[in-house]
Amino acid sequence: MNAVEASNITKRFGQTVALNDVHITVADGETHALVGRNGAGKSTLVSMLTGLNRPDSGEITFRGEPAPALSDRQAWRTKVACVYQKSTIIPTLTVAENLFINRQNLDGGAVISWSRLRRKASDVLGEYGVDVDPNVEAATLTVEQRQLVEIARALSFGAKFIILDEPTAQLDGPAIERLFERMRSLRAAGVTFLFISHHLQEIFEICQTVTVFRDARHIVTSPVADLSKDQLVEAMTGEAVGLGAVASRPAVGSESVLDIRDLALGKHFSGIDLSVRRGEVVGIAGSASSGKVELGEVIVGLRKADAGTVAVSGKSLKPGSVPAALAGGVGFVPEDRHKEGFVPGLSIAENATFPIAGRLGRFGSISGRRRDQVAARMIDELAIKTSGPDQDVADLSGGNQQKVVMARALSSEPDLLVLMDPTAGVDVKSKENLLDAVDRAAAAGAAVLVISDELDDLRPCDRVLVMFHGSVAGEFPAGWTDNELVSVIEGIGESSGE
Amino acid sequence: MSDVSTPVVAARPRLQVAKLRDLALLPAILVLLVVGFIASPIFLTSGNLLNVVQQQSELGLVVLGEALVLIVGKMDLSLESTLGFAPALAMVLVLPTSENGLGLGLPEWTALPVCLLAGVAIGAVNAFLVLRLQLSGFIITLGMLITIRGLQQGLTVGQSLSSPNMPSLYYLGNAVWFGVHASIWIFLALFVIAIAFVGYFRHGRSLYAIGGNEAAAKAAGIRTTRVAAIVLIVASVLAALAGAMMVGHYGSITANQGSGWIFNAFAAAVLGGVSLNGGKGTLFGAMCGVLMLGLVQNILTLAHVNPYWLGAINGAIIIGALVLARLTTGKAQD
Amino acid sequence: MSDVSTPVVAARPRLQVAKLRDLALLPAILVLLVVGFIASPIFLTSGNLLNVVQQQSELGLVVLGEALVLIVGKMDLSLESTLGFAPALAMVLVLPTSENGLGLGLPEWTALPVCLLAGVAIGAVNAFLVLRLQLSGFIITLGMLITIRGLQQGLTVGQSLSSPNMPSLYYLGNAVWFGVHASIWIFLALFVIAIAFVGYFRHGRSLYAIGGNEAAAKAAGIRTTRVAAIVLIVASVLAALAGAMMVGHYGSITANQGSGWIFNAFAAAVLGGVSLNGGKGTLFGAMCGVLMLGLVQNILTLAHVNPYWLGAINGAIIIGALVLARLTTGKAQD
Amino acid sequence: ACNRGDAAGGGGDNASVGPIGVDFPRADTDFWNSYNKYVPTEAKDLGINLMTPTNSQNDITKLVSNVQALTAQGAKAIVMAPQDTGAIASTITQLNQQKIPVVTVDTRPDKGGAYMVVRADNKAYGQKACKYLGDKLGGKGKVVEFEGDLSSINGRDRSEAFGDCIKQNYPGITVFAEPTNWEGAKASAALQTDLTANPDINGIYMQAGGAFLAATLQLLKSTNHLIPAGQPGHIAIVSNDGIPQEFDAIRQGQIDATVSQPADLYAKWALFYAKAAVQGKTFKAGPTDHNSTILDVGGGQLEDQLPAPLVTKDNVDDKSLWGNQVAK
Ligand SMILES: Nc1ncnc2c1ncn2[C@@H]1O[C@H](COP(=O)(O)OP(=O)(O)OP(=O)(O)O)[C@@H](O)[C@H]1O
Ligand SMILES: Nc1ncnc2c1ncn2[C@@H]1O[C@H](COP(=O)(O)OP(=O)(O)OP(=O)(O)O)[C@@H](O)[C@H]1O
Ligand SMILES: O[C@H]1[C@H](O)[C@H](O)OC[C@H]1O
Ligand SMILES: [Mg+2]
Ligand SMILES: [Mg+2]
Repeated sequence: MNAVEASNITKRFGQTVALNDVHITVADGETHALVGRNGAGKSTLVSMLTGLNRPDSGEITFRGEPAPALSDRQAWRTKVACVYQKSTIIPTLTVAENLFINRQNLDGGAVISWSRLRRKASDVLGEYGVDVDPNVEAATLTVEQRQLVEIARALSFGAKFIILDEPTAQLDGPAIERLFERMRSLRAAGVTFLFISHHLQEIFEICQTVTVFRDARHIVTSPVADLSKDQLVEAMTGEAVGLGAVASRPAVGSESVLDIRDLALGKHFSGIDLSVRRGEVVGIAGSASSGKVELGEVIVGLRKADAGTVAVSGKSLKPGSVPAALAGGVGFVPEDRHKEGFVPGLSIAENATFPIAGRLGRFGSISGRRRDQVAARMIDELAIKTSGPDQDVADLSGGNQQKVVMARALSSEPDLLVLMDPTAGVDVKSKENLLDAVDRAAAAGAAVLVISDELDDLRPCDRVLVMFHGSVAGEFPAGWTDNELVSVIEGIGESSGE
Repeated sequence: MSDVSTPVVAARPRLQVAKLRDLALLPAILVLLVVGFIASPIFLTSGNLLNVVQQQSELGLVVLGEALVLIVGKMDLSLESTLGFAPALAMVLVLPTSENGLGLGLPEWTALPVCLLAGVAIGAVNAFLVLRLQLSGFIITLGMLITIRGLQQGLTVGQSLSSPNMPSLYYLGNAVWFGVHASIWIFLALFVIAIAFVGYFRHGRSLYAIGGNEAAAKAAGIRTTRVAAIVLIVASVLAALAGAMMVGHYGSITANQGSGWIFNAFAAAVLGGVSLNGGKGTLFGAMCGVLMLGLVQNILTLAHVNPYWLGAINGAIIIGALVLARLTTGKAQD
Repeated sequence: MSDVSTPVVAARPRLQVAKLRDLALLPAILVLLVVGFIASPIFLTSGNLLNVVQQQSELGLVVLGEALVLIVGKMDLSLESTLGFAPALAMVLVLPTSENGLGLGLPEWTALPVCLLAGVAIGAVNAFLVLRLQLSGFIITLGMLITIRGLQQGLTVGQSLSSPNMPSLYYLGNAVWFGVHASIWIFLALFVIAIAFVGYFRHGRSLYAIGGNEAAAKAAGIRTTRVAAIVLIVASVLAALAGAMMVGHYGSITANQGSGWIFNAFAAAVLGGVSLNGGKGTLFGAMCGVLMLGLVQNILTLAHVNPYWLGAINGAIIIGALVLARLTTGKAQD
Repeated sequence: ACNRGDAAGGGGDNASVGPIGVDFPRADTDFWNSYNKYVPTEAKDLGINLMTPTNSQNDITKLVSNVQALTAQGAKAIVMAPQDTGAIASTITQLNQQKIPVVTVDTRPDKGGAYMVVRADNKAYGQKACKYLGDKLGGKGKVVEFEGDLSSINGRDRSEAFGDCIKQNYPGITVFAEPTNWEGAKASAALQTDLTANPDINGIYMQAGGAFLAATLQLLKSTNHLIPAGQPGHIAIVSNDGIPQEFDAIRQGQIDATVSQPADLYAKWALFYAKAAVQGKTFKAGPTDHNSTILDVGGGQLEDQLPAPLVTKDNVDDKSLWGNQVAK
């Protein structure tokens, strides 16, 4: 029996063909990976498989039965649970209610018992190791917490078939591990998964079968065991693999660009001192609670430090002011692209050029032609899959939106680049493009701070600092091994290079 | 609203803030009660306070409807016209031509059902235009506001309607139950029912989910269109019921009955913390908003403020109440 | 790379749709022009059409202001009171008590500057309350609407103000430049400037960014609070200027000048595709909205519709135009 | 092309005069509804080619654009009732420049230029109401006054005259002046509050029965204050407008008096003067043949002040009152 079978699915958005006659079959009880480059059509397929969108043509069956009518939402819910790539958390409701949305009357009783709901919510959150208060408004959660709540919700549902669209893109290592443990035990209990991720090692870790889409088409479906990583990448990109050939950068300069003295912010971190020199790429690793993201946000002015100073090229930045930071030569990628990364409704060109809008024409005017030129160059350099610079960012695939945010950070050719989780949701090949762009910026003299727990992001760094509970727990020059870094991130190891 | 019953230990501090937000108007209302008492000793008598509730009861039903519509993330401006049109339609269908009716001779008892059915019909048209055709709710219901008021004007040739012989329609706005006006009971009962519904029932909660994030609500299995349609219809029926209550209360329906009310309805709802962006605010807050507006009017009347400066003082009090609510809850408003 | 970035040629169609959306009202306006011509041969004369533009010029400035405020994601209801208050203040300061003034004897030429400064002041108060104190824009500017209208009523003791000896204030609404009313030139010029500003200038574009996603705009280095404050002030000044134009156009200021206008201002802006949620719509659309409302009135007048059914027909036309716009662009509205 | 105003058939003259344009100020009080109904009938009687009337719904800007459209379509004269009397000045000036005479009804523009104003003395309304109530109450008591819209000259005239008169002649009477914007619901709420605070209120002056009567009676009924005239506890009520419903209320002893503001004569004489203006006739100040006087109210502005009699139980059945002529 197949948990789901979709055949001859085609879907267009205006001129864009998102899915071109694709098929996928997920057998009962397996964990099936779906991979492909950004914009390949994975999320579009997910929206068809969960009844949010109707395919232009094609057929979907669950365990041999035709899919329910689109309007019958309740029926769809009995077939499949899903963690969507785009958040489906309702910000104005509490975490507890979000967990049990549309089933608040837990056992079908008429009246909702809020005390019971809260207790069950605590249980569920505890079970998945999610450390959030079930009574807070979901709007106050961090991206990672939001993601964990979504995962806990989908898994707690009791569904026999669960789709996870990039659940791990915003999670730190231990959280990913917990998710996988959970998935394994559910699979043992007979649950089927469709799993989407750009972290290919995860595919090999928990999936049995993999399907590859490329350019809206189905390329291959195969047991995971029969494919090497290189073969997988080749199927995704259509090119022979030459991964890992990192271009070498000129030597790090001597003048320091970023100088941080004794920086502190509430319970997040304190006593941080850090200097980054011209051409230097410094990684900052750490778990979700390490304070690394908050540190980045203080540097770029999204938050105001309680104490300490941040100076760029010798000039102190006005605390808590993004305009001051940008004027001081900072460019950055914020952690949450939906919140701070882009303005939906505006074009790629416009979103990518906000920081340099003043340079695109005379007397504060903007030359559309020059803006489109700049944007077209970025689209090319970062391999953004789009119909052109005029496309609304809201219509891009998740990974391509992330690239637009990266383009915005690079646009001003900043002296200091601060990148928070810059490759979240970006496919393997595009990740290379992004990291190449970082290299080029560094080579051109920028100082770069990469804040991430993605080992691939950290590998090209000249050195990596590891934060643990608000202070620097270790520093590693290039050439570290995954294990030593991870153990310090998780607070169980000693730093090697201090 | 999710924090209404038993407290959970860990939740203490946040729980308080959430509750505070719902109660944001209470300090302002308290201040008003004190000011009112200073302005006139009559103010705090139960007779006067019941007057205030009675005077606000019709607006209250419109606010209840509008608050539900806002929570589900939509808008309905046409409620203010429904208020006049629904009872006027019922009356012209029943009344003889000598009393400005159409002389169709419908039996008298049909008046109230016809009035409420008119509400259903208008709500359904709104739902069709806004949800099916996906037209902008603001402008389409503004168009409906103008159209429906125009229909009333055309049907009644601009006349106001009144008749001593329509007990069914005059009853609700006039009757006294257990020593208190029926309209007060109706107002309180409907609010209590609605508060319970959106607080303790899955379908009621779905209003918040839809208003908070419609795509997510849909993904969670909620029939968003159907729920929104029902809410739009219920709101129209509430407005029609309020119109019926007005007939008995004021003795007639004028061609411009309800004109300008939608402003007050929005004001009361938003004052009470309901957000124009959907998904936020409580019906209890909206009820406080209605009562507050009524208290302000009542105090201004009792204080015999110079009529030329009345408007300025009225406005200043509203702004003051908002600032007070902001200071006492410490929360930004939207 | 060949597989990722599809050639730019493919962008054409999307561009078209975006443009179509801005032009959504044009088919409706075209239909109106035809209907108008059938209704009366006078309709398509340049004299009549210029009348329509002149009649809409003051509302047009208010719509321009409100559209800017909506695009930046805020709301300002008080514009309709500013329209009357600002010129009234200027007049009472200048006029002698015999002409209902305060008799302070300010020189006549100060009238227009005082009027515009009153606009600046009101905008600044709004900005303080909405942006600094973070009070709900809808309800706080509704409070301001009531307060400012009340101030005018109090200052003028309900009288309307007019004076033959105030050329500076009467000039704009009265003058004719190159054979066409000055108010028409002003209306067109301000719209052209504003369209260019929000379309082709960095600071103008930032309005869309702030309205679309304020946090992202902030992260992109836009001083969101400052920009929003300036927009609120500019909108108030535009309303004050519109008020000054009304003085010359209608010969006086009445105590309820502008009453109900804010509804029409929202209607015109939203009709033209501006979203109440911010970040969306064009000023060209808003301008089409103003003109459309004027054309509808003009045609209804010329067609000698039965005055009792006028409202219903008016409303039906608005709804029809929306449906037409929806059908021709195929885009959902909000 | 095909929709000019109807040619009025019948009438005295064979050659009808016109076309004449009429703008209704509003259609939301029963007083104005009556006026609006009289206009076409009177026009027919006068042999006037009447264009389809427009309605400016209390909005001066609508009035101005209506007038522009009427003249664009060839109106030879305009009859209007600007509820807002300051704002209309420049429109009248413009019309005069185009040699289109204007007759205003009910209100007088703040500045001159109208060919004729057809109106009644609104100050006298207030005074009549004051005298009647003052005498009825023996100069003692508490009176609630429903004020009209303060931005309307009629509302202000009635308020001022009533207030001044009470102050001068009946110092023993306290007046609670309640702003209502001509809205019945506002009047009802204010009265309810006042009655609660002052159960000894013994008089009411409502400035427009067309707007306030139904709501007031309903409130008095539900609070057991509707006691027929002559019985102890009766609240003396003087109204204004003279609509049929007020007459019924007088007959039933629910209210005591009203000022009959002649809706029929407003329509008749306004059209009469409009016709005369088109025919090039001129008028001078002085008494008329229809029991009124034309006054020069300043700057050569002529105003025909029609009689507006006080109606009480004694003359409520007078057939000549317009309120007794309409089928209500
Ligand atoms: N609503 C929409 N309107 C227009 N185009 C869309 C829309 N949704 C998706 N697309 C387009 O469809 C294509 C497939 O998008 P999809 O989101 O399915 O990609 P994906 O494989 O999930 O990518 P990622 O790995 O970045 O999440 C993209 O080119 C995208 O731009
Ligand atoms: N206020 C006035 N001042 C001076 N002359 C007046 C006045 N009112 C009417 N007249 C004149 O008196 C004459 C009679 O007017 P009236 O309206 O009574 O005529 P009518 O013949 O009854 O009207 P119709 O022809 O419509 O039946 C008219 O010639 C008119 O010019
Ligand atoms: O001007 C007033 C008119 O005279 C009548 O009393 O109705 C209310 C107002 O329109
Ligand atoms: Mg995706
Ligand atoms: Mg991460």
